[in-house]
Amino acid sequence: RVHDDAYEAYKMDVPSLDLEVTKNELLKMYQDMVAVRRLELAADGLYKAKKIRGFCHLSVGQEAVAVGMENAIEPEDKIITSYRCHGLAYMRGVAVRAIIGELLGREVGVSKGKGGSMHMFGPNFYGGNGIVGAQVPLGAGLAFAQKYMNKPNVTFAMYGDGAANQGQVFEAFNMAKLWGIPAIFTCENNKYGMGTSAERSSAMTEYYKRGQYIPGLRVNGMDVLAVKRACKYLKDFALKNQTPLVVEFVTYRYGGHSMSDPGTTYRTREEIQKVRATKDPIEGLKRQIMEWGVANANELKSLEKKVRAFVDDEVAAAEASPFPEATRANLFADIYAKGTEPKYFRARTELE
Amino acid sequence: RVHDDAYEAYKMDVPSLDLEVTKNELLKMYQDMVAVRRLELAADGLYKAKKIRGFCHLSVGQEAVAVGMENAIEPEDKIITSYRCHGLAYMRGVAVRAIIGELLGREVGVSKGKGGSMHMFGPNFYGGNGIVGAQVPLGAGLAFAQKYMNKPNVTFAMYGDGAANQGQVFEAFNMAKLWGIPAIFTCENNKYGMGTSAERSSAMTEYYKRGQYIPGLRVNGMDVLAVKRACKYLKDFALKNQTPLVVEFVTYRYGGHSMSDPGTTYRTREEIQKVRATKDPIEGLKRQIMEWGVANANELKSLEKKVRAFVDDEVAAAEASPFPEATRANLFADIYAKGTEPKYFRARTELE
Amino acid sequence: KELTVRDALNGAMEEEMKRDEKVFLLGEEVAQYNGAYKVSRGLLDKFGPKRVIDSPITEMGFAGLCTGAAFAGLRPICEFMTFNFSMQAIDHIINSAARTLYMSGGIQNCPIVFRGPNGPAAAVAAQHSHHFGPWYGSVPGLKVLSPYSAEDARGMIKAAVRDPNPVVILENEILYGQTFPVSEEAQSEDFVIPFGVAKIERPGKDITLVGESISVGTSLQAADILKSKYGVEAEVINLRSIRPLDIDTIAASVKKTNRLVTVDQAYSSFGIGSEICAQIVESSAFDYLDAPVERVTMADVPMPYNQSLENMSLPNADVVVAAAKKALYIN
Amino acid sequence: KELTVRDALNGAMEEEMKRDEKVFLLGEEVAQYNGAYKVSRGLLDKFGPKRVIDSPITEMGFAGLCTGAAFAGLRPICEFMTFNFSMQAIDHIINSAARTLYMSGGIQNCPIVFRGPNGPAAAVAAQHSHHFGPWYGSVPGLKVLSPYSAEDARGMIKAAVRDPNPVVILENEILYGQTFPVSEEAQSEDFVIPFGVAKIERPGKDITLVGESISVGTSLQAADILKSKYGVEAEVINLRSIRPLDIDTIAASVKKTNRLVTVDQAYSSFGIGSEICAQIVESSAFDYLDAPVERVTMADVPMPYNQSLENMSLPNADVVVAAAKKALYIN
Ligand SMILES: Cc1ncc(C[n+]2csc(CCOP(=O)(O)OP(=O)(O)O)c2C)c(N)n1
Ligand SMILES: Cc1ncc(C[n+]2csc(CCOP(=O)(O)OP(=O)(O)O)c2C)c(N)n1
Ligand SMILES: [Mg+2]
Ligand SMILES: [Mg+2]
Repeated sequence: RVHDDAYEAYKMDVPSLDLEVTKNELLKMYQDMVAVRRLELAADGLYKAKKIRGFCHLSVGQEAVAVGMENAIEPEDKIITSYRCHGLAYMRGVAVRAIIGELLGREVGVSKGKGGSMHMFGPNFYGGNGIVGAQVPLGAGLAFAQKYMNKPNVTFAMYGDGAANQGQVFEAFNMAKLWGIPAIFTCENNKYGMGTSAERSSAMTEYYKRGQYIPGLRVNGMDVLAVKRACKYLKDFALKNQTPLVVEFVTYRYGGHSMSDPGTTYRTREEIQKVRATKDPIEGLKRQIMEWGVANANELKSLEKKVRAFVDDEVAAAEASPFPEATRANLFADIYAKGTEPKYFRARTELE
Repeated sequence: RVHDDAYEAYKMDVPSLDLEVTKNELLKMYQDMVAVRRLELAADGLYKAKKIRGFCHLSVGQEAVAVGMENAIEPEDKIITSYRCHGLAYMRGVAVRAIIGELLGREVGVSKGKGGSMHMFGPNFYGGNGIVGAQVPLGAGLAFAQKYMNKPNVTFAMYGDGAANQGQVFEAFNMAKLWGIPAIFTCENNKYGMGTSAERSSAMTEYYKRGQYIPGLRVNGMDVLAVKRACKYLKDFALKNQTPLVVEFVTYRYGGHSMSDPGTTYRTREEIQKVRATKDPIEGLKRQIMEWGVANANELKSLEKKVRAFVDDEVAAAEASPFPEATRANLFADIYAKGTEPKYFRARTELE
Repeated sequence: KELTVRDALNGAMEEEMKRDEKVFLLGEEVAQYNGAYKVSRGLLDKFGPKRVIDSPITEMGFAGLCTGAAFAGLRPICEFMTFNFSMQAIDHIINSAARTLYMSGGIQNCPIVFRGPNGPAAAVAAQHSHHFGPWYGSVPGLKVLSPYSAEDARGMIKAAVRDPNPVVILENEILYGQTFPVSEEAQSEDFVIPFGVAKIERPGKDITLVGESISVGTSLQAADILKSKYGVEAEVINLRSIRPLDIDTIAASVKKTNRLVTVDQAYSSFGIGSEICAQIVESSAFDYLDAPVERVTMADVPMPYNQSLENMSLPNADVVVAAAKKALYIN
Repeated sequence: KELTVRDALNGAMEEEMKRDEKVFLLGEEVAQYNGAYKVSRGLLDKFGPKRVIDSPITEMGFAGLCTGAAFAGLRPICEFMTFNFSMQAIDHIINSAARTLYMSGGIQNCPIVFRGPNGPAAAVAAQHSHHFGPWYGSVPGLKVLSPYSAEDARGMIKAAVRDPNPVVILENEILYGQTFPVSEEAQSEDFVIPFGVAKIERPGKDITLVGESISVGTSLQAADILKSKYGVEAEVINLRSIRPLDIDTIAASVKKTNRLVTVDQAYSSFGIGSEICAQIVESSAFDYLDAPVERVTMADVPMPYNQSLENMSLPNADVVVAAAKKALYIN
């Protein structure tokens, strides 16, 4: 059973709180969350070692969203998100070495090192987008295509509490509702944009209601079971009723907005500490698993060890892999689809 | 007293239906509406005579909005609207000859013939804007400035039912609400965009509610008294509460969207006829004026005659006035504020 | 056979929609209203509302939606009522459509066509007269086409719809109503115009005039005048492709004529003529130039409404002739 | 006195806000966070939330709001966290801010400054590396500035805030942290840099290098190498103003040196170098050119993240030296 206070609904019913979940599923989700966190912490370390450059946005604290979602849906459902995309890429099946490799700018990177932290793509995973809000109409388009092709699938179009004010989000709402598109607009409310709190950016912070004429659901995004249950429910609802939905996962990021932000100038250390201590998604699931007798502390510990070792090996493999060669061919590949390129690309001068 | 069914409110009270209005005010409004219609019909004729070129959007049928609004507010309040701007320009004090002169591309035109139908400006009237939706954040900015300068005034930022879906409208709502800006977001719902009915463009056609977290009011926009009463009420409310508001004037355009649209392919002639016969704003006020014994049919007729003669004279003056000379100086004036121009403007070639 | 540009566009879209179920048309007033400029006339009746879709007036949103649909494998034709309104949506055209293939290291392509009338029309003033050739033309990841004739229009729509990359087609409203002959070959269902290839519309030996879109017509008129008044044989090139730019054809012509005038309706600065000039200067044709390259462009002004000021802002045959005379040192 | 570009911008904004109550700063994270790149550090404390305003992430909306406020007589400084995001707001910059004065026949002016970091930074990939110089530079009604040094930054902010027209200031993130000397004169409260005037940063007689923004630094490095390795005296011009473009200063230099290399980080096509080249070809300096104009630009690629590919995409001193050698016919 999902916790009583996990949901708040708008123009729809809350999902039933009953949840059937096997032992293996529980352990799988635990494992997934541990893997995502380990992956992000590896990125954190590599960044501090100056092996990763530029932007790097971590999802530590928010693992339950990516993990609960993926454990509820099918591979054929689609997901699109913003730059905070490592955990989702992993859950959609991108190898750790391809994720870390991308951050390191290596050949093995999922985008051959051309995209970096913000731009990761995978099977039915459409990035990894750097322009705040742009991914929302893109996601509506993915769902439009699903409907056009009569697929029994939905798209989760994810955005932040800061992004939620972008006009194009409302434009996407309107089209999706008019045309009955099964897009699930997914607001990951982690309470802050960059340094701006939700209250200071948004005239209305009940993001699940901001579809106004679209049914919405608020979900405890720190509870992976609640997320999983909600995603299944929303998918079924959207498909059955051929309607978009808005879901708000209330969550929290432990770290700074990106690696250049200490994350402690616009909120107190106590606030962060309190969330960590009382709401951590990994700790929360651990408690449940033990309560339900699915596994004991030792078993979980050894599972964790295994996962960490796996992630660490992948990271090492990424670090050992080569950089793409700095050739004209590599530089100009992938601008156009293979075989359809213009005959000439200009480098910095016509000499090169 | 305003008609019982003139208002529908959202998150606010409807204004009291009592209205104090002098005989002179009633006659003034009657005169204004007749003048606006005459002006538009003159434009219609000149267009058909090929003296006006390009776009030309008329407001025939919608006169009560411009007239009711202006008769409720102060000159220091601000108005901004879209391309359908002739009536508003007139009400804000732009001379008929300057409006018609603009349409004719004459020197005497309010914008010296440089803007044409869509771009007319006047005292505290900020156009006349051709990009659907853009005027809404601009209007929020005008109101922002009023608040910044501690002025006891508001801005009416006007947009259509089609424009109401533009994302930047929602961005403006959000900022206005966050910062307590006295902008009155004013949706002129004339039921159609170009050829798209409100139902087909808008997932929710209760435009007065689309501020969601902003109070709203729906007003019978065919009733000039209801419009006048509403505008005063809204202005007072916005200033007192330092809040934006959304108002929807339900109205109707009799003609095509622009001169190139016959206006009868996406709606029936009967529909248009019915509105004309039962809801015409000029006829409506005439009935009230006679009912209340303010003036009789003959008196109104002679008033009309006078107004028409006045408009016709102005039109004739506009037609008699010269075109701007086709000189380099005229072409390149007004790109930058006088005295701050770059030293050189390039024409079509460096020879010219 | 003769066709207007409007009918050429319409027919080509119809054929491509028949050919591939994944092709759909979305834009403002494209369906029930048959298009603001009637380019999509009849398509709703033929293909129904699933594939011919009236959009709300939300350019950023629907350009993004179409781009997402292309990511998912559909082949959207996204119409802007005029390209002016693409200014609200340009972030999706550049950052979402043009850049994603590269950012994904080749994983995620985006087969989409953005099209609509571009540049100055008649008497529509500053906000409705922007020419987007240089802006879109500067962006790697895009292909940018600019049709002049009915054949151009037909072959470009087909090439664009079948291409796996984002393609921008900059049409011209004034040309919609103009009639052009259409060859047997161009009537084929599989007639495509190759990207990056300009067309010599009129051969000549004394001077090269490069026109873009409606300015090809202006250049042809100028060529007539140059011939009849001065006995000058101008070679007129229809640029056709703004990105990639076919500098080879222009350079070959310049090597023959030793003189170059460019004609387009974009602003001069950072404009089409500027780029052609810069590439010619860099090319082997530079040494063949017997006179400076002359650029004929839109004047440096927000388009005025008044007719005579508007006339002063746009290239016409006389201005092109004057520029050509300068390059030819004719007084 | 020495200042970083960051501090120069900060100080100039502070002084202008003190000078005129109508000046306010609005943008994302400009207030409580002190600016994403700390350019506005301390301004909230000094001027309070009425005049230093954190905006929601709604570029189109807040650019429009600022433009409206300028219509009403305020003097907004509208900061884009980076200019990349101005792509969502560009319609207001062009259609609302730049064109309204003309469309109103001179009635409605718009005294506003749009500023923020522009162009490539470091390792931020394709969506965060767009250089807007050519796009904004093409539009009549705008003035477009591009500071290199701390003096530039200081004088341009002041000139822009005091100008009654919309001004775009394209800063560079990498330069924010660089330190430059600031002359006595430039420390004056009323120090303004004139629009449309380039600056000779280093005089020379053998070749002209025109740099824009950070590429001025690249050009200066190249000039050092040219001098030490080849004994070549390069004249380095800091472009400073993209619109209007100071072709006179460049032409005068070319008449002296007979050779020209342009250096900037925008795309080459329809780019800064293209325009300079085209105007030089049209100018009286054309006949003085002893070699074709060389353009050094951003490579024609959506900026890659990987460091060595990124390095291949951006001009550096070696590439400039190579281009200069070509123009000088040095092997
Ligand atoms: C259009 C645009 N504006 C601004 C930015 C800079 N920016 C990147 S992330 C961010 C904050 C977004 O906050 P939120 O949507 O809450 O997502 P979170 O980072 O919390 O996941 C900002 C302002 C951007 N990338 N794109
Ligand atoms: C951004 C933009 N998109 C499209 C257009 C073309 N257009 C002009 S008016 C119009 C319809 C607007 O309808 P509505 O907002 O209801 O206003 P009304 O004309 O009914 O007053 C359209 C699509 C435009 N001018 N700007
Ligand atoms: Mg957030
Ligand atoms: Mg309407």
